[in-house]
Amino acid sequence: MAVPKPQWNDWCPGCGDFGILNAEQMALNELGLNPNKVVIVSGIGCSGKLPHFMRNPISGVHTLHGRAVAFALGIKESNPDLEVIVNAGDGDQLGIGVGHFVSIGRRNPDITLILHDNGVYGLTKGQAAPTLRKGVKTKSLPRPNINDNINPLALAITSGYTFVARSYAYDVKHLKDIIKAAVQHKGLSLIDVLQPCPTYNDINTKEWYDKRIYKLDSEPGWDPIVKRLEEKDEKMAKGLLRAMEWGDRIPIGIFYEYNTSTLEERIAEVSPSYKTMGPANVKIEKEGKLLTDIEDLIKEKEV
Amino acid sequence: MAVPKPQWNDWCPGCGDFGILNAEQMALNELGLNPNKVVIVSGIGCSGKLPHFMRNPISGVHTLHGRAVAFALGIKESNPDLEVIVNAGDGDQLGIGVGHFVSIGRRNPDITLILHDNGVYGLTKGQAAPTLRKGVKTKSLPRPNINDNINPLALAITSGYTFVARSYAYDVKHLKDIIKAAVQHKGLSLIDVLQPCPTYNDINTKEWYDKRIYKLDSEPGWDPIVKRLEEKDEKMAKGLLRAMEWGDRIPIGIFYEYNTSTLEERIAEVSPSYKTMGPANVKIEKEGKLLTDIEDLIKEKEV
Amino acid sequence: MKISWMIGGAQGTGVDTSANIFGNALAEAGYYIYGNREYYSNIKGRHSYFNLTISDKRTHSIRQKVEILASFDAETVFQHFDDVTKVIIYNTGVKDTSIDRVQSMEPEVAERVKAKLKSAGFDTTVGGALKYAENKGVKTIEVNYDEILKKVASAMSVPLSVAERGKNTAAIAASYSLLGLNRSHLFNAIKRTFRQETFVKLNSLVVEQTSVPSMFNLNEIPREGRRVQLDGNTAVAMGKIYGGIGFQSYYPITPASDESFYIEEHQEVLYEDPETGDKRKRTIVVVQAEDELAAVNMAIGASLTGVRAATATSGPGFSLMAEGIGWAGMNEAPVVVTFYMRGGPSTGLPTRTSQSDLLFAMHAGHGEFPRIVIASGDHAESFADAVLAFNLAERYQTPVIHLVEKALANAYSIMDVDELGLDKIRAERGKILKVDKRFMVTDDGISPRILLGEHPIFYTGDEHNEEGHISEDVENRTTMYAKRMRKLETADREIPEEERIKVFGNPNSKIAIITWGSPKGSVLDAVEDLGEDIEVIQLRIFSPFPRKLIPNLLKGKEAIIDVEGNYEAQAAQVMKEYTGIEPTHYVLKWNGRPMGSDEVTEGIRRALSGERKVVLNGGA
Amino acid sequence: MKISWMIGGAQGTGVDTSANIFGNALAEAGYYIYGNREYYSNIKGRHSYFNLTISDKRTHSIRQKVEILASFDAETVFQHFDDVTKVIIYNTGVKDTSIDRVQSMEPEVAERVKAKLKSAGFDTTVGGALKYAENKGVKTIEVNYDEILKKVASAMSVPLSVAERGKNTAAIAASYSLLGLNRSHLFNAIKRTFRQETFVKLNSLVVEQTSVPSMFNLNEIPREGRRVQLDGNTAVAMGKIYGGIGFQSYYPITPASDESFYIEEHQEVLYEDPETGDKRKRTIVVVQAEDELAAVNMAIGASLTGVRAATATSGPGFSLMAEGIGWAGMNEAPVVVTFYMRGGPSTGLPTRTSQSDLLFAMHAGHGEFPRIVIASGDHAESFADAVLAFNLAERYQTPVIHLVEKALANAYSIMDVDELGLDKIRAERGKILKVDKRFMVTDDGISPRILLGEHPIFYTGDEHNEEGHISEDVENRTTMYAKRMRKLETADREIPEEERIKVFGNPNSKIAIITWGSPKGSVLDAVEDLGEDIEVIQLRIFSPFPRKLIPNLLKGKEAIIDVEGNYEAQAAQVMKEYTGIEPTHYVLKWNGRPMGSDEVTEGIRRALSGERKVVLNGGA
Ligand SMILES: Cc1ncc(C[n+]2csc(CCOP(=O)(O)OP(=O)(O)O)c2C)c(N)n1
Ligand SMILES: Cc1ncc(C[n+]2csc(CCOP(=O)(O)OP(=O)(O)O)c2C)c(N)n1
Ligand code: SF4
Ligand code: SF4
Ligand SMILES: [Mg+2]
Ligand SMILES: [Mg+2]
Repeated sequence: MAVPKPQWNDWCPGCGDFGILNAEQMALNELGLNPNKVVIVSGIGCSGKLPHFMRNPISGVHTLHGRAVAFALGIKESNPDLEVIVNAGDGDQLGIGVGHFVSIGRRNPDITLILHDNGVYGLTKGQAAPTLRKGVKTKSLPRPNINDNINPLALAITSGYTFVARSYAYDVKHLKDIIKAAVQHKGLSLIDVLQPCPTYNDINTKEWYDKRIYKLDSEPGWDPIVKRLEEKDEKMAKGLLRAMEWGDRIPIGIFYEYNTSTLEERIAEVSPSYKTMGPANVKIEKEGKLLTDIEDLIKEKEV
Repeated sequence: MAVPKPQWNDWCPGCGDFGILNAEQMALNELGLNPNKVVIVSGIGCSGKLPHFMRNPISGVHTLHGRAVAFALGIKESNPDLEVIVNAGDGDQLGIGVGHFVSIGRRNPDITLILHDNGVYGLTKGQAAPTLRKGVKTKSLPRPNINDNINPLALAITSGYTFVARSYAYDVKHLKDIIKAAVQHKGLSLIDVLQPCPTYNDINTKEWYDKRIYKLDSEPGWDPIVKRLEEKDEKMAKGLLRAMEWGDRIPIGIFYEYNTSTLEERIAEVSPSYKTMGPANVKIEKEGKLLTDIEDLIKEKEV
Repeated sequence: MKISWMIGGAQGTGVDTSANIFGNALAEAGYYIYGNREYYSNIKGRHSYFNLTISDKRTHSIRQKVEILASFDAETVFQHFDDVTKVIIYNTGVKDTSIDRVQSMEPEVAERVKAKLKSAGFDTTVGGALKYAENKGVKTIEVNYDEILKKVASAMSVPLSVAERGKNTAAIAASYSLLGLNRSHLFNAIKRTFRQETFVKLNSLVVEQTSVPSMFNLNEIPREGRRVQLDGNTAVAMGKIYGGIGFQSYYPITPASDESFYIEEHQEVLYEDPETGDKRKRTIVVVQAEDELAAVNMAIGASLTGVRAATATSGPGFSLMAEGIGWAGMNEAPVVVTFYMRGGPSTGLPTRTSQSDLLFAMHAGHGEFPRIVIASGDHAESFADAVLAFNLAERYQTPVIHLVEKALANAYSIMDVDELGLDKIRAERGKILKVDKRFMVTDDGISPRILLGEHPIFYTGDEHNEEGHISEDVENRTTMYAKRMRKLETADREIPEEERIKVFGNPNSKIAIITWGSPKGSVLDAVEDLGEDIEVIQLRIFSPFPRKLIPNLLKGKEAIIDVEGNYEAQAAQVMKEYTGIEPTHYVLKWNGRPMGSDEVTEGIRRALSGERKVVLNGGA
Repeated sequence: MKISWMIGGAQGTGVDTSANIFGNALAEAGYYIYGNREYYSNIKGRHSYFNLTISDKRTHSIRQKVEILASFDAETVFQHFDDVTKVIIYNTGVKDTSIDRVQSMEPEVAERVKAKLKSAGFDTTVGGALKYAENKGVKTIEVNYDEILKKVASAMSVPLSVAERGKNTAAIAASYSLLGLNRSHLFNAIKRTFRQETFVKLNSLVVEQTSVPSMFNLNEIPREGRRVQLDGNTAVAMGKIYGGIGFQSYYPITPASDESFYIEEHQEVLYEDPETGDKRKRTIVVVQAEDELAAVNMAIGASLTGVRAATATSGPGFSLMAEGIGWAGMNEAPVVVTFYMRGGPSTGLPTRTSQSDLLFAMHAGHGEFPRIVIASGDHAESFADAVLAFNLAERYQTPVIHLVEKALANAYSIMDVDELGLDKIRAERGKILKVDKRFMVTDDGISPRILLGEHPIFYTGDEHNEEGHISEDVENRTTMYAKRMRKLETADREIPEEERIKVFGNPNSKIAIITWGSPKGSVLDAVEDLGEDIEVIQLRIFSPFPRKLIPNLLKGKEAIIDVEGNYEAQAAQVMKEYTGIEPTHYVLKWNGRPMGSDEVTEGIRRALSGERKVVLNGGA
């Protein structure tokens, strides 16, 4: 069977999304995952087209605006052998999809969420995204933004994500390494990728970021990993405080990491057959004959 | 014109909602608000019925599951003279409605949100609400909850609420005072009310809470109010850390307070006529003749 | 032989359980039962009741008028005294209770009852209502519940408050005595119901202490074969499990969520290994989603991995699923949405029935794509249709909406296991093939399905080419769009029209009734009671609509009576749209209560004597 | 006199602006214009084009075949060369470009073009395509854009990259010369368009540098009265503002959001004080919501305060509004939802047109409630219907869905200001009264409306009594439900059926065309071109449907041709449901492009010569 060719990439020249695409391709290659088992789920926006542009032979599920994580969860829990990565826009995931963003935090599935944080609704021509700060007036806004912004990292930490990081679209190597770490993390990972949108965001540009960004792992003593349950609150608080840093200095790197049971493990705990006889592992019929035996269920209802 | 009588109250005997109802009535009475100008907006759930049970002659808008704050915002910005209070369930506001919960945090309208935090979906017979902790098995769950919980206070602080407090349904006086403070606060207030549900939540009962709850304002040195912009991050972090406290000791009181421009003020800043000639203040026609003058708009399009 | 029985009491006091025990006992005694549960959108305190038809033959409906009313509180008497034809069992302790003291009664209802009693010259107490009934020839039987429970409390040395939980049991024990049947079945039913020994004992003691003289002299009926007691939620859940479901997502909502709880409780099911033939367990993943948008999209995601995936909801949740259903339509993802209809619009009457969502179900979601819509008419169909829904979803790679009403979800039938037709039900999984092009254009519109995880593949809600990449080309658009729509035409060709409807009665009759969903049972029972020569056509698959068969069947009829549970006569609208045929008469009901067969009998009579539109309003 | 002109180029290079300047100049010269914009769901790089009809009379449609194609890139030539009848203007610099180098072209399109050129014996370069056209008698005109821009750059001492922005202007300047009109209008249009003096100068210089010989010899036409250039988004926005809107919420979506931006930019509008007659400013609140669920519910909340409130969206957003619309139906809240139809299902073709959401709009939301559905057929109607929508929403206290297509939203008309009929438009606010009972049962179903803030009042999405408190009583249910539904019957009685449709042409003709929305313009222009005696019926209000008038109008027709932009012939389905009448022929199109009047002409011809279903596929 031939593998579908990638689609022609129609992002604007200079878009930060190219950096994300490259880093993601490199990360997947370096991780050596079986391409049949990699599924990239995306929302709607410029960012949402990413799977169609991937040159690696993976599968892509380009879903609905804001709903990518719901699709991703259905895919992952039905077939936990799949490596599921979500690419979502900031409007997509923190505007219309912020409910799912918060809710999936309670579940800790083994999914990686890559957020294209460009401060704008790119594909609908540059309205303010929830990540845009108050008072900022980007090109296509009639007046400065009157709303405060969502801090994706703080929201993720508060919502229960177990790996919370930030990277930068033009630092492809850093981003690639963070993606690899996030994919390898067992549990729900967020990567907030600072992604310049040269077409609509004339404030948070490459030049603007380049002089502000610094790396957390070059900060002496920075250790975001929870090693004992007792230090969880403290590490969360540290991660949160650091996540609030924005202005002359903008940190990238890992803000918080905590290893705990994943949703898949929690399901297997209550239903042990999940491990070997999960939904995607069973053939439900043989030549038209259904193979599930409901005799016990009928007995329960027998009168 | 006669005022509609309240409806017969059909909450279960002993329900914490009675405490919220009483405290809310008392607070409104003590604040001496004009009843014509008070609108209680609610979602769907046991909690959602509250406006129908109010003995004060206010208006009630019993909306859709999860959507109360959206209705509330439309009401408030159309007619800022109204005092708008939202009563929402924890499933309502932090399950299906959590997207709106987070999003309204960016806007800071002068609205008070009272959260009925009972850990369960009451009206649909006791499923786990997003506030229920992992591992907890309340009466009607087939097995212990496999999801982590949302911390309403932490989520509110992270989302930009400018008054964040917690109270307890059976401490009617404390709750009443907190409601008064929240209503008087200019901006968006959250009150997370610990509300025992004797019918479905047999874990977080009155007895359970009674021995754990303590008041923040009796803690020496506790001062949640941001007085200068520079102390904002620090006060937020303190509020967050305190919000994480749960177990043998559970704090109630004000966790965070910050006075900044409200949405209504922000609108008036960009559109000064809003103050006196806002939507609900104008009569748009006279004997069928429309009074808006679009001559300027036509001129712009003239060719 | 048919007897209708009703028990009422405040929500949360066990009315439900006792009606189940009662039916269970009667089933053991050889009777068939159809029972319907009514309750407010309330947890404790509002009036709830259960209405049962007891029959020596399989029966499919309740009646509005009941022979026996078993009550223990005042409100039950006030709500139902005028609907009883033979016996009212009541509690000594409430005889003097005035209606003004029954706060849980809605003011409009209380006012109406008061007016009725006053105008008939009775006082507005329970006693007055009983006199009113007696006046009409109804026998009233007093039971001293308080005394019985006191005795039981002291015999078991438990506080009275604990013994009080046996109140319902006293009511069913009295009813059982009245029927004249051997109590052993009742004791057995109690044993089957309660897990804790104390409660078995307590309730058995209550039965022993309660006695009224027999009036109906029923006999035990010899039984053949196995029987089950199935409510609609359970029937669908069991059907889904049997049909091989792997993933179910839901957000709690009445009256849908009990289906999901059932699946969750039976998350590990037995399964026959196709290779070895061994029995082993398999896991069904059940996710309580954060909302219905997530629920439907999770299920669609799951379906892409090749798993049979479904969700269940009712009106408000379905409204939120419209966008997801459209994605499934565009991406040819087989997903099943079980749609439990309740009273709308909006929150409406959340715990009451309706058939008001047919048109919405047929058109939900923007844009054009094949929507398959099935409506079950009884509990056995609910079971089988759950499998059919999966089969059609996979054969035509499109969302299937399975309509069930609250009136089936919260009603139960006692039926023979054979009626489920387990051996006849087959799985059809459609084209699952390995080819290059997931969306290959084919004559029948059906493309080969490739599963996520087997091979790289693309999905997108945008218009796409055969490979699943976005395409805005005009040629591709016209072709792919038509390809998708052609699947409905293929389904229309392949699914025999005879299987999309059911026809009962004499095809040569001059009168036909068109109906669908739960009213089917009431109509069939009504036609039997009427004894008239009437053909009944039950519509089961609305999309693709049986547009050729219906005109044939209706040709030459003098009267076509449409019976359905909504205001707009929605099924009739659909029929008119597809066939141009309009009913001559309508029997409609939209008050949230199921149609009683007696009401329908009356409705048909009125229609046949010339009323163009009969509006039913039975129930409390 | 009509000339069709097209300009194309990569998205983001200013095609849009130049088409506006061109139209603007022509308008000053006395011409009417109808122009349509096509673009990919893409920000930069994909092919976009603008198609204009230039006419001495008011005109309402584009044609697929154009007399003049103004191009500067290679893709424009490849996409459109076969649709040109007279002249192609092209860029010297791209003549040798091979189609294989045009990556932005979708592979399926490129393949088709290549096959066409090859089979005609031409090579697959721009030059080959031009030869192909020349072979068919098309004149090709070479313009050396690069040289022109170099000259301008040096004259203005700006870098070439800045001068490059004038490429489009060269294309329109060439076109303008070709038409033979006085360039002063073009200079004026440039002045009106650019705010910065440099750009005015730059573009004027480009015009001066570009010259081709006149071919069409157009003359200036004397103008009377004022004219405006209105696209659909602006027309609706202006209509809403004129109609007194106080609150608009939206979530960004193509092609709806430009309406909201317009209102936001004009958030403070002039207003005549009803007491003093003074002019002062008033504020319209515009909220960019977090999603469409919030958007619709915010608007409904606003409407409860007595404010005219609306939202605007397209398919995906509308799918998310179904639940909110039901709440408005249940609570009798007047809210207007402007629904811009684009290609579905799902994300579909987000920037292309469709008429595929009619049935969904008519049935959106679970449960039964009166839904009023209006569909505008042109830009002037879009303006007036925005007010009508508010009037009907308030008169009948129910949600009104106003359908507009992408083909109107992103198209513009040049029309006389008089056509807007400002003086004829009146406000009707319905019953706003002070009484005790918000939901009082009345004969016409319309209750007195009390505004939040005036008096304590209750709303709930649950079934409620006259006071707005929850009620589950059967009598109340039957009554309140019927009361709400009666409003649609009242509307059906009160709104003259003649106002729900528009009829054009000879009523005694044997042929009738049924159409709605933007195809109306194409049909009218086609009928004129055909010169045949055909009656055209435009459906404007679908709910309540003009069920009595339509059969009268269609009586005795020999042919009824349904022309609409979807696969299922949705308007015809609705007509059949309400009247039993079915069209005899269909002319349908679902490829996402608007109907060209020439295509429709051909479609009607084919229909009349016996094709039952003609599928149009014009456009690129
Ligand atoms: C339900 C729904 N509402 C609105 C849209 C329109 N829409 C398409 S892309 C987009 C925003 C994209 O912004 P973002 O998520 O930040 O992605 P970006 O383009 O910036 O990568 C919107 C609102 C939609 N597709 N679906
Ligand atoms: C869209 C939608 N989905 C589901 C429901 C069903 N529903 C009614 S109340 C409720 C949950 C109530 O829980 P919560 O918000 O915690 O309120 P409580 O009853 O505990 O006060 C649900 C899920 C609904 N009404 N609407
Ligand atoms: S609009 Fe912005 S985000 Fe979208 S492709 Fe262009 S540069 Fe990238
Ligand atoms: S179910 Fe719980 S929350 Fe609801 S009324 Fe009863 S006690 Fe209160
Ligand atoms: Mg973005
Ligand atoms: Mg709750």
